Amino acid sequence: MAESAVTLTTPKELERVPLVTNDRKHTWITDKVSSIVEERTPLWWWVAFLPCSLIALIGLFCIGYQISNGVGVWGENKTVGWAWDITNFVFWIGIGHAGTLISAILFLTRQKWRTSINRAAEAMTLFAVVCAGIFPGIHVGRVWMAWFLAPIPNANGIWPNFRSPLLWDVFAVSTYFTVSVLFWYTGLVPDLATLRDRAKSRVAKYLYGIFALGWRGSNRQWRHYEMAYLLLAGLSTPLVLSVHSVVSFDFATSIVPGWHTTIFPPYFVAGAIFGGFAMVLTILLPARLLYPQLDDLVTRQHVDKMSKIILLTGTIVGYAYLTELFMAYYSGNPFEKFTFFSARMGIDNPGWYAWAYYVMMFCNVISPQLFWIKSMRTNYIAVMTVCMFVNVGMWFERFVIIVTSLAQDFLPSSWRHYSPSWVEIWTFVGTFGIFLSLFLLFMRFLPMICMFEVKLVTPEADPHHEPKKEGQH
Amino acid sequence: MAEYRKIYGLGAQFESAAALMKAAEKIRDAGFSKWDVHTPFPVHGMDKAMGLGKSWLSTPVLIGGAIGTLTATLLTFIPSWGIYPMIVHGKPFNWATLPAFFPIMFELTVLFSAFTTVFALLIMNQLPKWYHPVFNWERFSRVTDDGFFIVVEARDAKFSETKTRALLEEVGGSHVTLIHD
Amino acid sequence: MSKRILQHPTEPATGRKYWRSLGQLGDTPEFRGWLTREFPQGAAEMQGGEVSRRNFLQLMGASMALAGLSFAGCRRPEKHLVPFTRGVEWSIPGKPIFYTTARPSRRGYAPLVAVTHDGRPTKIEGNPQHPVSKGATDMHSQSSVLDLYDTDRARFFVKKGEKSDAAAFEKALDGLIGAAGDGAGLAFLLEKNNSPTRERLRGEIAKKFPKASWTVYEPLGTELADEAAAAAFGGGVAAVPVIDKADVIMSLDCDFLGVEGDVNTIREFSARRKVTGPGSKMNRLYVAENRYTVTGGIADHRMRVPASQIGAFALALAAEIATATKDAALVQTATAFGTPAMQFNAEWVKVSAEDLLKNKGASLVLVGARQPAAVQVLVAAINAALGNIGKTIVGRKLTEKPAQSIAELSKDIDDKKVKTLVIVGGNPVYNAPEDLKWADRQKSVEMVVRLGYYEDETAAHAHWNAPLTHYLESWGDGLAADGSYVSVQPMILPLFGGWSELDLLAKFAGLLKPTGPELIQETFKALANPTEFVGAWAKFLHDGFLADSAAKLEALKFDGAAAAKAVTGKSLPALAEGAYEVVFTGCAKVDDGRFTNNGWLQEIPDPITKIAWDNAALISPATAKKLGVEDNGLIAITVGNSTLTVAAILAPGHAENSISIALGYGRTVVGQVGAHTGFNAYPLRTTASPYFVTGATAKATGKAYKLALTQEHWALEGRGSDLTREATLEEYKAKPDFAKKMGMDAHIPPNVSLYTNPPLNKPESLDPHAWGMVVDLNTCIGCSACMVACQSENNIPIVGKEQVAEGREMHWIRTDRYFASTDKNDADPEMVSQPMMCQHCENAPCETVCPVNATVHSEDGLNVMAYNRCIGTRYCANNCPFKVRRFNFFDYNERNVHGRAKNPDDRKLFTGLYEWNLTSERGAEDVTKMSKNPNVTVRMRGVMEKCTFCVQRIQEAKIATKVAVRDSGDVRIPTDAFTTACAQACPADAITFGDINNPESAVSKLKASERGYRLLEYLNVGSRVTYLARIRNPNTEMPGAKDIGKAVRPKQGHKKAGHETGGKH
Amino acid sequence: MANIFPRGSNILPFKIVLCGLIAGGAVSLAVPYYFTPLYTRVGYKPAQPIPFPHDVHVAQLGMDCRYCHSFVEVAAHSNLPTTQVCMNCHQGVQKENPKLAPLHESWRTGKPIEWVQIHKTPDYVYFNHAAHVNRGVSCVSCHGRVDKMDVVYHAESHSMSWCLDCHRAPENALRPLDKITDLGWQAPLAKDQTPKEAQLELGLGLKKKWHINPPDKNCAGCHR
Repeated sequence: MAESAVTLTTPKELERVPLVTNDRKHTWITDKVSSIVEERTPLWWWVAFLPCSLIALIGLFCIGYQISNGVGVWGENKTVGWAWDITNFVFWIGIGHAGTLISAILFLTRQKWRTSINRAAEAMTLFAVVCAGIFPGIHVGRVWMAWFLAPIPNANGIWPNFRSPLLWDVFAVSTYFTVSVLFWYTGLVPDLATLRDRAKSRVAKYLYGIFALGWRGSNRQWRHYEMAYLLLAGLSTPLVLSVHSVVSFDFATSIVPGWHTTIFPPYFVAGAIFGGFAMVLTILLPARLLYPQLDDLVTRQHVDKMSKIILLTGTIVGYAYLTELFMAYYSGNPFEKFTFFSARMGIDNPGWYAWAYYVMMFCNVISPQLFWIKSMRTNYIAVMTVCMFVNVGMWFERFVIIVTSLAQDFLPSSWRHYSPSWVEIWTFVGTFGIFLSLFLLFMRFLPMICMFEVKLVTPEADPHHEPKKEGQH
Repeated sequence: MAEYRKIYGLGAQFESAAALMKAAEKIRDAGFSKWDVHTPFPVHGMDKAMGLGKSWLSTPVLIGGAIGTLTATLLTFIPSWGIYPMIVHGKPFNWATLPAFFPIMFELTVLFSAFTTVFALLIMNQLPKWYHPVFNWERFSRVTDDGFFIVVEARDAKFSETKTRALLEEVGGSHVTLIHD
Repeated sequence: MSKRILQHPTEPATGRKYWRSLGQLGDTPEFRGWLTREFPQGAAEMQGGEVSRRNFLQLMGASMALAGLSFAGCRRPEKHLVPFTRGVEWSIPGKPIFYTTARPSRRGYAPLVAVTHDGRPTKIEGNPQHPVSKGATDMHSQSSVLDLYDTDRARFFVKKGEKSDAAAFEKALDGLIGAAGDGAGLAFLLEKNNSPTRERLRGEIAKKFPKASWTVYEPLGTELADEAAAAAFGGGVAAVPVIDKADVIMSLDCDFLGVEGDVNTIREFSARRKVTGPGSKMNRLYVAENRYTVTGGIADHRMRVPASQIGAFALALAAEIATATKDAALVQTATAFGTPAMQFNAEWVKVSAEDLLKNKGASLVLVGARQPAAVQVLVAAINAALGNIGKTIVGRKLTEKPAQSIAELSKDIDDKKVKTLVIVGGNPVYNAPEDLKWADRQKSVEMVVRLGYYEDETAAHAHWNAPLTHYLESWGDGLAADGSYVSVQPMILPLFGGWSELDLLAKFAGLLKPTGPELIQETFKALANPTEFVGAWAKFLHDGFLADSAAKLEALKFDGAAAAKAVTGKSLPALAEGAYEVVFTGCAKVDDGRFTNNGWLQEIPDPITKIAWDNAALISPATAKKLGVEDNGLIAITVGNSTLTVAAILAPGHAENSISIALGYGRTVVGQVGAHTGFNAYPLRTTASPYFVTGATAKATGKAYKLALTQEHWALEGRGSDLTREATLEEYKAKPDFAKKMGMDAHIPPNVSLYTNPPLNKPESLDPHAWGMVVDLNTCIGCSACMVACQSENNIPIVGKEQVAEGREMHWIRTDRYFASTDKNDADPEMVSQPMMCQHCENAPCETVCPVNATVHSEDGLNVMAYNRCIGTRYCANNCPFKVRRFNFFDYNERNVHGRAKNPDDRKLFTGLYEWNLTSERGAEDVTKMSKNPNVTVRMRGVMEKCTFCVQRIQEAKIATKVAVRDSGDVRIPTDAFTTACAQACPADAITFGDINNPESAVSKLKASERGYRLLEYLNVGSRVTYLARIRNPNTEMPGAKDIGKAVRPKQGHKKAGHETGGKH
Repeated sequence: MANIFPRGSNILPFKIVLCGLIAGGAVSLAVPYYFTPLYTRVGYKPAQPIPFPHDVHVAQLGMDCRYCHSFVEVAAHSNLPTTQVCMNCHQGVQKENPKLAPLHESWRTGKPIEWVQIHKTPDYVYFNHAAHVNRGVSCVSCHGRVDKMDVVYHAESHSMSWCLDCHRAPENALRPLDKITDLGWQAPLAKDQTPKEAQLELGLGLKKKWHINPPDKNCAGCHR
């Protein structure tokens, strides 16, 4: 776990803004966070959940429809073999980066402010990865043969192609999902024990009890627990960077102009953090509005810090966009130049999807610049607006990369427009339904904020009389 | 609770993490070994206060990770180089094809490590253990809220119901209670 | 057994049984009903007098598993193997047998070889021994096998819409014949066909019914050419161009490589485009035409002229030539015309005329059959003045006696002279000139007996419609384009028990209905006069033609006076200001509408417009602007009282104020395939102006129609120097290896690999083969015959118009067609065609991305595709720089595209909802299944597919070699023993396939050509397909000659120079 | 709080893990055994409409495989004999045997005998008999000792990896061409050789001499 708090020895002028405002006590934290789960289901929850689950069902119907009919119900064609499916996949997997990033990287970098948002962000990660996982699953022509992807010894004596970026994807995404679940669940155990101990109904007691695994907060357990958490954070950090790198390999290792770009891994990772944080804020800000009791835990400081990260990563992404253009120009390769300057920017030629490029540019590069202004970073409306732009922009980034590059590649004879079908659109909308439904269920049944970690960053958590201890963790 | 029950140990509650830490040091100094402190969150420095060393969880994780790397190496190389080499994109069958396998080697390393971490954690913490005598103590449910406890087990050689109760009260424990199994 | 060996029994293969379906074991009532239809009593015994040994033939080969799904075995369903009860002569289960035959067409019979598997023809190839075919075929021959298995064929004898049977039909005929007396009131309406047996039967009928009339009607006939030939050269003789003798060819609106040509003309032309080195001589082609045709596309100089200006153009040309040659006959003929307005570049005419004059006796001026006879006479005069008669134009005696025209027949009907009208084939209700009001006239005839392949528009107004047999089901004979006598022999019994044309005519001639080849044998005896009949007849069938039977050349003499007389008083067509001309063209795919129900042809994109499943009004971009219409916009064209609303498409290189519409679409009574395809332009045609009309008006309707294009984008985007390399002959001579250093290849550094690639086969290895292909862009005209050949060979499904519009056509080989121009507003862009198929890259980018190893490389250099391994990620297609991979988005083979919602409006609501979902009927019809090649897997939905270099042929050849060598180690396949379907079909010999490890093979020799280049070399994909750069042979003195080829291969600045407007259809 | 779970629940994790291990182990052993061609195909021995004893015809009467399966050397398919072929002998021999009633019935009516299929390759596999039997692969390699079978059964697994085993090491199967249909034939033993070594030596020699190079990486060898 992080270094001991240093409040005592820190000079007054350097003292940090408290992470939990209003000097809340542990019981207060427990009560407030648990109350979300324990209180009667609020009306707004049903109002939110029912449409979301309905949309999710529509999405599931579309998936079933697509599987039973064939990929042809989408709008893809001989030239544009991937479109919304992989765009959505990369979009969701990108969003799925924020949670683990907050839990792992910010943990390793001792960013204590992460404690109040990491749980929700991790949950969001999982749900986003669930949504992401749907698309590569269903985009294949023969879903029922997808087990060929698994390296199982078989009577055919044939193995998957370990050189294929798509197989790397299978490994990366499934590993990422698995490790994220483990990480998330490990973090949940002490809080589940809290709920277990507070639960009134027998069913809840049993259910929380089962999943709390009999946690009793003993120091002999905490000792290993903290080490495990540290190790998982240490493992997740390269993992989270690798996942989007591997996803970017799908494109970077190909030869399609606009895909074949060496800067993709860092560019994709930055984009993923960017989009992920925007989505975290998109979810957290309304949640905070609905649960005013969380005000002291999720503070303006959090929003401010996350906005700063959005600004940083947005600028990295913008830089990557410019680098791409420069590389295309400097390569002198007419196919590359065409893809970037004509197909994407629409300069001097039919850029079929140039509008998407400019939507992307505005949303991802221009709109976050607002966060240079401090007042904007703490203005929830402004933050929410920018985050919505970023969500849209990041989807378009993937759309631009995938569809624009494919639609107009080497042989002009094969250039082909693409437009989505209703099935594609509703499948994508449906994943939002799945995502939000899962998140609402999570809010309803699991502690949205990691109570034990928040308690840990309160001043009381520090054994005052022990000034400084060796940082063995 | 009418019938006779085996004694598990003595529990005491403390006000704060700081108080607990001090008390723990004393219990440690008193030479107890089968005892534990229970806190709502990890209290830093408690390991030392209890006389415990660094967690050795990282060792199995290292081994697990190494097995992961090895598995991935074999998994990728044996089919692609050994039992079913196929001409794919004009790429070689030999060691030069290694870079293509890095992603899978990396992912499996992480996967195996993570699984080892979690399973080793469960084993080392003896979890899941849904029944535990301390749960018989009503007050103990506050351990997941704001309660700080020390529980000295009866199987400790130095355990004596009266002396230990006195010691716990002496180090600042309140609600000292006999916990039955 | 290698493919070229023609196996044939000494005895003709009649009595072949229809290969029956897997459903046979089910023995359903439907099936039994069908059985009785297929096997009329005693049908199996038709063996020309000899005792048939095949009358017990009941089932197909032993190897085919029949599905009897009883779960007797607990581990798997029990299936049965059903052998013949008695062995079938010549038949080895699973081995194909090759028979020669010939396909009738109005241009003469195409000599063919039919490949039959277990008694069912599956593939058509050209007859390699016949000089007209030399193994090549065209689109229509290739696709004819699908017509055989067309589910919409006329299956029943229909009397006034009621199902009847053959016996009743025969009885009805007997009644008619008995009542016909001397034949007054009996009229025959037939299609053009040069079958000697038909001529013989005509004679017999004329003897029996001297007053019967005989009418031949072809909507796209040659009557104007015949009229001109009669005027210029006297009657009874046809003027035939000898294209390979001409050094300079001028084509005036004559698409002699496309709809007005055949395999023979293409080969004769391309023979003179073969360039083996800088010293090679090439012919030069000038084309003046109103729209881009494949002929215009390959031309060295092309001029856009409205069809109505061709006359004026010919006159201007005649003037130039007359001035130079002082040829009296020409002067006489030319001056018989008035002076028309000339709306074209006179310089162009002048310089090209000089070129023709320089090549007197070795030049050739061709004129389109659509042009007025007077213009054609004038062109004959020009040829005569150029000394071409007897050299590049020869005479051939007409074998058919003249017949009356449909207009004359109409008049007879009006005069109540026709009581019984016998219509054989054709579809006059659909395609007769509008002014004849044929449908009404046909209805007014007392008795109309029709023998038709479909129950079509004409059948709807006939009293009797009897099913006509396919040529693969019937005996016949005919004359090939060179006049040689060819045989037509059946491969299979009539699937639906129809009658052939000869059967019906024999009936009227009072002969017994033939049960075998006896009619043909009689003709054969008369024509060949063999000393020993049995052997000669067997050889005739085996070879497919009678040796040395090509028509003798007739002396051809241009009769100046007669010609002048013929043209005197004839005015040349003129296009009034503000009016439009409408040109009715034959469709490269469905011809005059006879192939409308052929799914392969419908789905093949038009070689020029790349429209599939429709026709459209082709208009120039400038005319479109004037009309205010864009691609897919509907325009209303009015000619006289008829108005046609038709979708427009902007056709680069089209003449202004001219509208071209392909005939053959918009049929109303047609099968599922042809329904809802295109627009019927026949109502705009009249007897007076059957091929083009002037004075039409056109206006945009503001509505739109969805055309399905396989190529959305026609511009080269300045990539010609990378993709479609070319040079002029002079540049080529100056720098023979120009193609090696063009585009990116001019400046990219060599590709260096970090590692050594795994070894592919070396010439000395155990398997010495390495497959490669060469495509000669200099001879490829883009006719797309290869596409149909490939579709037929490789079981490529038809996907239907909606799917093509979605960009999901499945063709493994395609012909890319680009237009390029240096000036973005140029109305005269250049056209390039490029066949594109899997390049079988040695470092194939598609392979590495496949997660399941479904596409990998074989040691002999094939990029192989294992369908059963594919899960359909489509990643390989994305990573293919040539975009040759095709994905089965739906179950195209199992769910019949034709069986979709009948109302097209229903389909628009939700794409696919009605068409492909699981509740829709699954399984192709049995007849459709019969057309499949058993050696190629029929792919299911969700898998990727692509050109395999006809791997089934490669494997068969390898196996055949191994079987032949047995315990010898020489497993090399004999040089060029087989080839791919596309290469085999190509009439221009533009595609060559073979073993590049074998230095003797044709492909190895061509690969060494300095014109060779590979596409996108900079990607280091190492493709196995080499393209030979196109060489243009422009006349340097022609206007604009120095710009030729510039647009296709911009020197610098890849984007700017080759940039064209929009480029999007 | 009181303990809500019984004391015995603590043993549950061990039970679960133990059961999981046992079940997992069982599944991973059962699947390769029961769900692979080695189990699903080998031993398939359906009753045929006529109980044709191969052992009698081949071993006792000395008939060659190719008498009935006459096109095996020229065609991809190895045909079943036509009724006519059977009748060549059975017009006279065993005429009254009731077991042969279906044969005579077939001969009389022309209705073919429906033999039950035993060896079946999937539709996407293009196996060619001629390519094998003409190049030194005996019938026995794939069909087992049919000459000893009273009722024919599936002797080998015919799975893809089984095919590949031989395609990668054809020397284990190659034999002189005149021994192809001699199912009991074994490579002659030199001194101190095991039959396996003798076959290997012979096979390697033939492989080299005949340029035997079966497709082992080339999917298109069997899948077109």
